[in-house]
Amino acid sequence: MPHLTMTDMHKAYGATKALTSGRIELFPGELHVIMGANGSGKSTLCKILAGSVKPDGGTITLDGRPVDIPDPKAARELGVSIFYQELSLSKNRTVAENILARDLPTRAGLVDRKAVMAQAAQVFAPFRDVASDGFSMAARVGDLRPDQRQLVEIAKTFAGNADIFIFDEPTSALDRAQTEAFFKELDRRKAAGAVIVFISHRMEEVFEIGDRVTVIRDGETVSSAPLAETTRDRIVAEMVGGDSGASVFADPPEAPAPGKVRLELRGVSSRRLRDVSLSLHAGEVLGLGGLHGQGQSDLLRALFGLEQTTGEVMLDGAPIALPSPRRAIRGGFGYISGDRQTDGAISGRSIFENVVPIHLFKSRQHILRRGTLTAEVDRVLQILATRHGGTGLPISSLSGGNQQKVIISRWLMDETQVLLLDDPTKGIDLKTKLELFALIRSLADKGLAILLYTSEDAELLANSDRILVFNNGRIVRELAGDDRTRLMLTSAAFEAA
Amino acid sequence: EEFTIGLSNGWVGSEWRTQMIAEAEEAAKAWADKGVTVTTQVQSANVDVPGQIAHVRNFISQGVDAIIINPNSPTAFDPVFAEAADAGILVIATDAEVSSPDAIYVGIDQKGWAEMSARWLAETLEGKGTVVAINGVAGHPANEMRVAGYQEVFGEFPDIEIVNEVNGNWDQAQGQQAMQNILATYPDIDGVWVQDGMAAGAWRAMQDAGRDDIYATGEIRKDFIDIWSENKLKSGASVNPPGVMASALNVAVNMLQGKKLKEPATAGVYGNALYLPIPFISDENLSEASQALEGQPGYTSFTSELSIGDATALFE
Amino acid sequence: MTHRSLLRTMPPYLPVLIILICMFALNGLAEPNSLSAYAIKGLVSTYLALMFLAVGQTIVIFAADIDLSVGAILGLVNVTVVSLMQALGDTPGAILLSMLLAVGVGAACGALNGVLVVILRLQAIVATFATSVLFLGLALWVMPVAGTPAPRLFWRTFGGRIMGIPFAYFVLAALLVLIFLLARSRFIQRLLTVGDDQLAAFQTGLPVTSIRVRGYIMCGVFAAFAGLCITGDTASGDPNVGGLITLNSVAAAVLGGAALSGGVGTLFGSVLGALVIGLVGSLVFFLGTPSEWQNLVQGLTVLAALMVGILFSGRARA
Amino acid sequence: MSGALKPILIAAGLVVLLMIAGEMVSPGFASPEQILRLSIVAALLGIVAAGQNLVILGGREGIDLSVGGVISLAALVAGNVMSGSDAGLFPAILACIAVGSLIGLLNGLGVTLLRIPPLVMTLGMLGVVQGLLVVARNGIPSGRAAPMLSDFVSQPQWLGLPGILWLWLLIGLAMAGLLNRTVFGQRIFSIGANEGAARLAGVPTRVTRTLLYVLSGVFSAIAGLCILGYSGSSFANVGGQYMLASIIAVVLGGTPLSGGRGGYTGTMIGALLLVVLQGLLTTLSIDESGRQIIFGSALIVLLLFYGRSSGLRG
Ligand SMILES: Nc1ncnc2c1ncn2[C@@H]1O[C@H](COP(=O)(O)OP(=O)(O)OP(=O)(O)O)[C@@H](O)[C@H]1O
Ligand SMILES: Nc1ncnc2c1ncn2[C@@H]1O[C@H](COP(=O)(O)OP(=O)(O)OP(=O)(O)O)[C@@H](O)[C@H]1O
Ligand SMILES: [Mg+2]
Ligand SMILES: [Mg+2]
Repeated sequence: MPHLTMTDMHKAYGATKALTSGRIELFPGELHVIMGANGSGKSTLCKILAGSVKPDGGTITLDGRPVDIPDPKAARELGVSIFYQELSLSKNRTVAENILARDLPTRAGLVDRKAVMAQAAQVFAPFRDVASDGFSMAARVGDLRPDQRQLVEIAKTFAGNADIFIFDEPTSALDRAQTEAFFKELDRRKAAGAVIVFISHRMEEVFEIGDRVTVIRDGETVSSAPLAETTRDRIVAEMVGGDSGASVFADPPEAPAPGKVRLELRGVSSRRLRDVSLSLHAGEVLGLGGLHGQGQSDLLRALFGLEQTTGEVMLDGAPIALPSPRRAIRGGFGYISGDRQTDGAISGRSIFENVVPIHLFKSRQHILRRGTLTAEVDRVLQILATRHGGTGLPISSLSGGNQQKVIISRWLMDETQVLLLDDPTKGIDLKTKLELFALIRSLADKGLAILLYTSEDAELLANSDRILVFNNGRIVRELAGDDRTRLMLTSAAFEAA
Repeated sequence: EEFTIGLSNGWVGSEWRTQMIAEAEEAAKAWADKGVTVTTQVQSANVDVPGQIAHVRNFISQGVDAIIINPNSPTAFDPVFAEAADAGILVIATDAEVSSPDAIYVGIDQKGWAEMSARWLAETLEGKGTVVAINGVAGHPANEMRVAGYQEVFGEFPDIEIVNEVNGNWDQAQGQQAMQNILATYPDIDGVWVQDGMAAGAWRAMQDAGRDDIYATGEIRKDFIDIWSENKLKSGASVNPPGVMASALNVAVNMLQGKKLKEPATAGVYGNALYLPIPFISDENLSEASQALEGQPGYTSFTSELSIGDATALFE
Repeated sequence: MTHRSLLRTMPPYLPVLIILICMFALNGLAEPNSLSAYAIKGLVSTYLALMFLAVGQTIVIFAADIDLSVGAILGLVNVTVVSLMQALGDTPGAILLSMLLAVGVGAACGALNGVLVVILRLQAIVATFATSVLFLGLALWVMPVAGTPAPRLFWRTFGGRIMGIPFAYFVLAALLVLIFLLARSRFIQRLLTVGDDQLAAFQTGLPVTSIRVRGYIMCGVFAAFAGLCITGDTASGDPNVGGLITLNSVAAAVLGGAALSGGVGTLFGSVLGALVIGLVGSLVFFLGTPSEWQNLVQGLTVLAALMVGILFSGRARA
Repeated sequence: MSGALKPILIAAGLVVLLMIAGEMVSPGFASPEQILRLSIVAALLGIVAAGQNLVILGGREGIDLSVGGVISLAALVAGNVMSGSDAGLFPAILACIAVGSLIGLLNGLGVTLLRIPPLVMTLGMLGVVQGLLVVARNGIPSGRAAPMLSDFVSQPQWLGLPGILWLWLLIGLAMAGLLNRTVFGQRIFSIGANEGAARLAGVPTRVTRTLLYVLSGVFSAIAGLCILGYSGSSFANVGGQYMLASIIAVVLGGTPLSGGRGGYTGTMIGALLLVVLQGLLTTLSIDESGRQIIFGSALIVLLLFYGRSSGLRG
């Protein structure tokens, strides 16, 4: 008998049907993977179970009894603990306070600070060795790196008593070592009889640790099977609902004929960068690799005027200064971050308004010509096959993947010379990723120079012409041609560490 | 002889208060002719009651000889005035009466002030008609004393009916807006009893509406008196002169010199008041008021004060 | 220890403490008597009300809310307690009962704010402004004109001494103990978590609604304490007594290091902030500022102090 | 569009309802002249609220508590410059706008460069401006409004309407144009919705936000000028009552304080609604305590129609 079942769950946000027929059965001691394209309703299903989203209908039964989960507190009392995709941390509180936020230990009615530290440290113990520098139980969460924050959210999920753990994309910012420590802890919990629900867009991880997979498409559960009995291609086929098509994880591309040098860096340093020199050719996709947070994002942000640097940056042979994003945009740089909520979406405003700002800035217009602009907006949205219900609707009505397409479209309205991609596919489904990398390649073919950072090694290998491996703010190795293998990448990343 | 006198003003939102302080400082200087050095220490800021209590305590710390205060509350200063008295400091309130037995009040009788103009209005209307009143801040003691004053007077005239009483918070624009609304809903009123700066606003609303048939009380700033003379308004105004603080200062110096009042200050609701005469401006003496204000800025109020001689005459 | 981490580990109320010490020093230089036992006691008893109010305001600010009705609550409590004492008589028992009832009035006002802002989800700034109008109306209804005296026993006690120590110091000590305990309570910790990121706190499983409502009630209770202090120091009822004090309570909280965006600050800092606001006027006077310039200098000083506080704490957090 | 229209329609409906109620309680309340006069008062508030509206739309807790101080200072300066003569009107307008934009600029720089929260910055600035007023009143005599200015505000001019109502209408159109038809308008909304993302999308966030405060100062100054015309002479603290009223007008008009959403048309109706409500209360013959209780409760009820933030649970 399943420990918990959800049947016929549905939920609509206005006109958006987030979930039409969600169904899942969870057995004790299993690691249950949920897969689905962006916006298919995975998070919605999980949040309903965690009590933070109120379903429009459907039944949940626990050990055969129907249960009602009115709020997260109730879910917790039923033994359900969740890792939120967007995290649920208080950035001004300490790591320890966050981990135990639900139930701070008290003594004589007052919060017992020593006990808070000790208990939190105990919960965090499995990840202590992979949390790396700047981390302590007393650190303010707002001062941590994204991967460290994910670790805190993981520890917070494990804190207290629960026997159903839901992890909604917990590894999207973790490096390999951190992921492994996490998986080890999952194994331990599983062995103790816990149910684990796991969402990830990384196929390898899924096959590495999953027992069972449920696939959701367009808000509907389409299949559920033991992982041993299915294949990667079948899952992809079920997710996209058609043929599986090509794969993002193809072999490295042929090296193109190198164009002229577009961007050249000499001895660029900043708070996290040390003496970075590189040259990027027109038509080239230059990958930035290495462990997480070794300066890759910092380089991209610095080139977009977001960080102070020393050293020389030359564009088409002429030195340029990049004091601000506006200067960078004028200089021909474009920047796309995977962190949509803070860096991308102008939330609450329309799709139209989210596409036009770069164009308006570059064209130095002051009057808004809606008619002409709308046609342009439609054109660029089509290049990426963005699914939307009208450019007047708020961008928040779209799924994560489609929001990202809208944000990318910004840079397609006018000519851009150098595109800076900062983990642009974070939390984006396979199909969309494919479309995106195809677009990136076609942009490169048109002469754009592209700097690509992604947290997934397979993606990096499959889409870069050359790869610069970073360690501690420095470039430690360049991989080109046949060197671009998983083995070389991993060993280069670790060798200096 | 040398005396230090602290002046406390808890509200700077009107020109009347500025003039009050300036005249008091002038009056202090005038004592030099009599061979008395009077130094003033001034604290004048927008403060609430605690803030003004702090004024008094600062003066006590400084060791002044007397404190003259235009108080933000009638009763709230009882404890702190007791502290001042313990320190041997003379406390005089002006403009608004205080309940403290440790202080005396030197200023006009606010109730009498209202009675005077209400009587003018009632008599001008020949004892019959409908009137409205536009008052200051509800709950403020000076306002409530004034309200009691006009209500008492109008009560004496059975044919005068008060149809509405509204509050304009001593704000000229609010007075104007209130009058505007009153004119729309009580088009047949005969008279308006209105206080201070709000009178200028009320008159402006009446002029905008072309209603020159209504009688209304006026105010004492030069701006208004000019309009009054130019347009021959049907108005009368009792005067609360900004010189009250100067008068209080002149009384204070005499008391500091150890003199005794011929008639002790026992008037008023709290039995500690020394009331000053209240001038009245009507058509009869309007030109004199105009002349007195000749050449002054528009916001200057018609004033009067007890001269040093007048004040000294009150003492044995 | 680096410069940045030093800034980060310093107590959040350090800037305001330094400002306060500087102000005391300047005051003492300009007028030595302003540091006399009498003057200090006067300062404390005058600004106890603002300190309580600032603590109440800080509690709601912790949860990223705000309460613009605290001054009106203080006024309502002031007239209520004086009217009650008049009605119930001036025996110690009656006075205590009146005080208790008045605190209940404060709590009820806070509860109304909580219901409107948290449960009915009105925007805090405008909703609490609306309730402040309502509370002022109620205060005027309870006491149409300022002036009813409080019983002698009540204000004599407040203004007097016990074992040679001014009573105001006992109240201050009680306030400090109270905030020491509150700061370590689970309630305040949860309030801070809610203020930090409300959605995250809800998703974590905290009862966000009840925490915020309780914050408003607590604020109302502190406003009532403030009302009692003002009644003790003024010995009378005045419906308009809370005029300027609301915005001062916000300024005191900000000076003390609380962020209006919630989740940051200390109650102790706000107490210091209240003292700074209280001292500014005196300082400006004692430094011999001409009367017509006093307001400007005071305004500039407060603005500068606010900026210094924010720049320091902002730097530390950045 | 219909979503944005709803609060405006509610507010407009409430205005009509209040007028009808007013006419029933005190006949004459809805007479054409009275409507005209209430509109003039609403226009004064509405002009202040235009600046307040912009600052609020720009988000990041945008709010301008210094408007009252700016109004008073502008009225003082303008009255002094024109001192009752039509010839002085034009220089007075310039002087007043200079004063307003200077204070607005300081507010804006404090908020953007020093990152002081707007509530704190503008509250502090209010204290400074009030202090400045005391100093200035001692130094310069306040003057009278030019006759032309007074007529502009209170005498019927074109098509039976006083100039100020035309000015308000013009400001309404200009604001609609600015917000919906210009790039600057887009930028206001985008910094209000997500400043960080807007900056990465090429929006000059600091410049834009600073300009909003400058504009707020300018609108307050213009309102100060008009209020001088309305009351004939400048007096201390003319602007005091506009600080919270302007915020309420914006909120009643359907612009939430969180920014990034809303517009000015609703604010105009919000200003009208507030003025009609206050006017109606004035004409009721009841105690002041009753008026305050009714006013407070009515505001609460009105706020229940809008401005409700969304719940946490989707
Ligand atoms: N709060 C919300 N308001 C409006 N629409 C929403 C909201 N939350 C989710 N949606 C919509 O519901 C749909 C399902 O979203 P959900 O987050 O469950 O997708 P997901 O499968 O988790 O996608 P991803 O892989 O991108 O995280 C999407 O179209 C999304 O835009
Ligand atoms: N929100 C912000 N947070 C931090 N720094 C900012 C912010 N907005 C702007 N800046 C910085 O302030 C400076 C001026 O920014 P602004 O956006 O006004 O650019 P700009 O001067 O208009 O650009 P350009 O000169 O290219 O037109 C730049 O150094 C920019 O990096
Ligand atoms: Mg999701
Ligand atoms: Mg620029």
